[in-house]
Amino acid sequence: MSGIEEPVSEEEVLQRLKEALGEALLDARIAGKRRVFVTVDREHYRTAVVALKEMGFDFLSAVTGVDAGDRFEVIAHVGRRVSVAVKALVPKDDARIASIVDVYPAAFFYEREAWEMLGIHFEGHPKLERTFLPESWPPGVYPLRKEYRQGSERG
Amino acid sequence: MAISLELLKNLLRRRATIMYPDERRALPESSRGRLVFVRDLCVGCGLCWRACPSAAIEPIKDEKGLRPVFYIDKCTFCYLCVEVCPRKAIKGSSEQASVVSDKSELVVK
Amino acid sequence: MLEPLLRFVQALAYLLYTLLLALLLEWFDRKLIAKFQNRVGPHYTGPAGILQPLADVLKLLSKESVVPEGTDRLMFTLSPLLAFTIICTATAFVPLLGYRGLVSLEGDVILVLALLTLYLLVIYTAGASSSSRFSLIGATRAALMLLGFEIPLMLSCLSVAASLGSFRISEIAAKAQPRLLGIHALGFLVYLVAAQAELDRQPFDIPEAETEIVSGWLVEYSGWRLAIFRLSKDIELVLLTGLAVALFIGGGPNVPLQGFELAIATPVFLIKQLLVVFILSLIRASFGRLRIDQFIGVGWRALIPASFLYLVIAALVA
Amino acid sequence: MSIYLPIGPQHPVHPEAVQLKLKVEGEEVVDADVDVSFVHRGIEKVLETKTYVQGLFLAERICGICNVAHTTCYAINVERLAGVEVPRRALHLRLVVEELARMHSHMLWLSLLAHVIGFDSLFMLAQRDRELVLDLMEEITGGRVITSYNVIGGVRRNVDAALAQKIISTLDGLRKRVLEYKRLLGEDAILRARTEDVGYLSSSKAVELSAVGPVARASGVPYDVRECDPYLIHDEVPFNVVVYNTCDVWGRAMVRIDEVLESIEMIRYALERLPEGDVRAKVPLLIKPPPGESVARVEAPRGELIHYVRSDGSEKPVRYKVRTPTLANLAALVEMLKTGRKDRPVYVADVPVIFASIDPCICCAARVLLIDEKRGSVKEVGMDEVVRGE
Repeated sequence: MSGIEEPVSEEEVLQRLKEALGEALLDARIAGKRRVFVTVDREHYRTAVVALKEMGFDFLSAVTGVDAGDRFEVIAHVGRRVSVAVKALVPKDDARIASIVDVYPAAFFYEREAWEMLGIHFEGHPKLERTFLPESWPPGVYPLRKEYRQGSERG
Repeated sequence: MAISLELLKNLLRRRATIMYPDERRALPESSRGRLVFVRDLCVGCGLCWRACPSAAIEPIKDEKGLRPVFYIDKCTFCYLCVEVCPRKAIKGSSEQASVVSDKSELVVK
Repeated sequence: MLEPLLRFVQALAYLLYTLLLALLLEWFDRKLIAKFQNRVGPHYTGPAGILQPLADVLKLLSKESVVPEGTDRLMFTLSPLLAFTIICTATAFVPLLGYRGLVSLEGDVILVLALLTLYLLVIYTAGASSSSRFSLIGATRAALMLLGFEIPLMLSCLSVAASLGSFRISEIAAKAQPRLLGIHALGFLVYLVAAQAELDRQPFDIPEAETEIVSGWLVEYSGWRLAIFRLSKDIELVLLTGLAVALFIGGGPNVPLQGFELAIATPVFLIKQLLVVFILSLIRASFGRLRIDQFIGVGWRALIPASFLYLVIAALVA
Repeated sequence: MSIYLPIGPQHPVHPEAVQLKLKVEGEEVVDADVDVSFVHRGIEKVLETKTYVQGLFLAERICGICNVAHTTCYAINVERLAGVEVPRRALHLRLVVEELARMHSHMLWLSLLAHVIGFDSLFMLAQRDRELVLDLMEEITGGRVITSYNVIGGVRRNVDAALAQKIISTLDGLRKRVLEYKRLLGEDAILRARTEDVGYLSSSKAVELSAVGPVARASGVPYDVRECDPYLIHDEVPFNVVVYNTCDVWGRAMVRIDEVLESIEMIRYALERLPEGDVRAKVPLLIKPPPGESVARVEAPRGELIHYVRSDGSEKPVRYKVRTPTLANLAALVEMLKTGRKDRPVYVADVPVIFASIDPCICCAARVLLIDEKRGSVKEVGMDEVVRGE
């Protein structure tokens, strides 16, 4: 293992993602140095992540779940030099998305966290169990959802 | 055994421990400690208690009008209030001792 | 009629002296290690904190001694008492006063070594009888440790005894002299390392290993039971350093003292003991902890061959 | 016969509440899992209720030891969102404080490693020397550990020439001590015996599990955010990415010691070339960045730290995501606990050493949780209410 063999130019990453995904790429932009944001629908989330892996990205930084009001978003942050954020849109009434644990084993804990905090179900995850919240936490209550209010929220 | 020589040398060195409370380290002036409040400068604008991230400042009314009260036990010494105060009525100090036997001593009025 | 009474008073006085010595050596060890590490160490109770070990024992005695559920109550209570008795009995043979101990027998070196092994057996029962996983692992480790250091400990003691031509500790102490240390250096070294292991001190504090198994076989003990174990360990330090002095460096000065034994021989012996504690403390402060498999490895690859080599040397010079 | 050996949530090896669930046969570990559910503090949720300026001080408290990394990351994110230009002098000073924080974190780690293997003298001496760094931190920032130094738009306090000189000369003295520890790591037989071949993580596994920080670099993966994604002035300051190929705990110790030495040089370089000018850009108290999102990455002492922020144009973020380096290394930790190197099993005595080697920091987010048994409802209560006993 010597050096990091990843694409280093944002344009190249964007170009190759466009080739791999074509029409499925809903939005793609370069946001500053070494930052690429792409948006796909949930069916193509896995495809995009696999495309990145095949491009030479072997590092997964994090998986973020976002409650964006009318929908959930799952964001996979991939890459060492160029940080590519692959954003997938997930409808609220059917919060399911394909797991990427088999592509990036590092997603194991990150997806568990997103599931616990937002209730997004990752299909194909080997062990979607409690990790962060206490055992006494009521099932089906997802603290990072917007409808979950805190007791002492100040104005 | 690689460390033994160093250990034997330590027999001749002065202890590194500071025997608090008999001995006290001289704190640098820059150290962030207990807040000092100057009532006469305060105009009761309310910036400090709105800025405080840990809700350690509460407004009360005294004979001159609105003014803040500081609860040092909740204070995280971020000094945001010192920064926002337009009249410089809130000052820092390097006084550290927040160990008291009476909790009311932790209220800066 | 008076004779047994006198002997009883003597034994009591000797026990008291042993206990005082135990507390003193613990304080010396703690203070020294603190100095090595640029710290202060005990300083609050008494001048320079000399009463701290006593304060610790008294504190423990005043606390509740919890017996956890699922424990073999009898063995749990008996173990500290047995350990204390065994270690005090063994100490009676060591000439802590410089010119004599409490009792002396032909072959008491062997008896003391046997008692030391028995002591470790009690530690095993202490750990195994408490219902914690950590104490069980600690007890197993204590028993395994025996494989590594028992043979060197015995061989080094018996070789020096044989080369000086006596198996009575007080006689060996009278014959042994610091100038003979040149010949017995290897034996002394082996003895010190084995003693360090017997005492569960770094690098051999494997059965207690605070950061691994909390405190090993001791983990469930509290209150007076723990106090007695702590005292036993301190007396063990007195015993092993005393034995080191008696066997390798010699007891009191080799001059006729005529009635001033207690005033001269005893302090001289004490100073020699403190010197040995100094070496043991330096070793303790200089190392981390070995793993049990590594210790057994060291024991069989280095310690045991060295002790056999020493046996040969001792036989040649005898 | 195998027994179940729970290490934690209360155990001397680590003050934080975490449980290692081990299955043990004799002295050998045959299976392992980790449970971190004891200390979730919900900081991400609370950050959604704080303004951007207030949130900085909460982000600082995600982790005490790497608070500088968290504030740097937070400030960079908000600055990018709001389009704030940070003065160059502030960037230099941020780098200085960040490297000081790295130094004291690594020295703390070294002392903890020593403590774990029962080497108390090294523990005490490393702690003693770490005080030098903390004293410097106090003089520069006003706080020994929690610095509150970075703010949005720059840093809070200036460093004058006299202080800069003092920092450099103190660090020169410290350098000698650190070199002494490096010698010790190389020469001390027991230190090596306890750390070599322990906690084996092969390069391929380190890549596969996306390990970060010294754990990755000791397995031969040259990943350092400072080099890959320069976020302050790292592209101007010369430094080496320290990489070892031993894949064990010893390598991780060496990586950290060498990084302390690198940090000293980086601080010297930055202080000697301190540009003139302001240290803080003017930023309003209530920042309302335009809608958007930003990802910031920082090399915290423990490894890559990543913050993600989403703004909707209001004064509070919609989502603030924090992924701490410990979480990234958790998968690697389980792997290290389960599998040893080739025919060498993992012993119980290795577990604390392996655990300590990732420099774990289990803290995540701060809310006190109260459950009302009678009504069966869950109510979260802020710290302020608990303090006052409401």
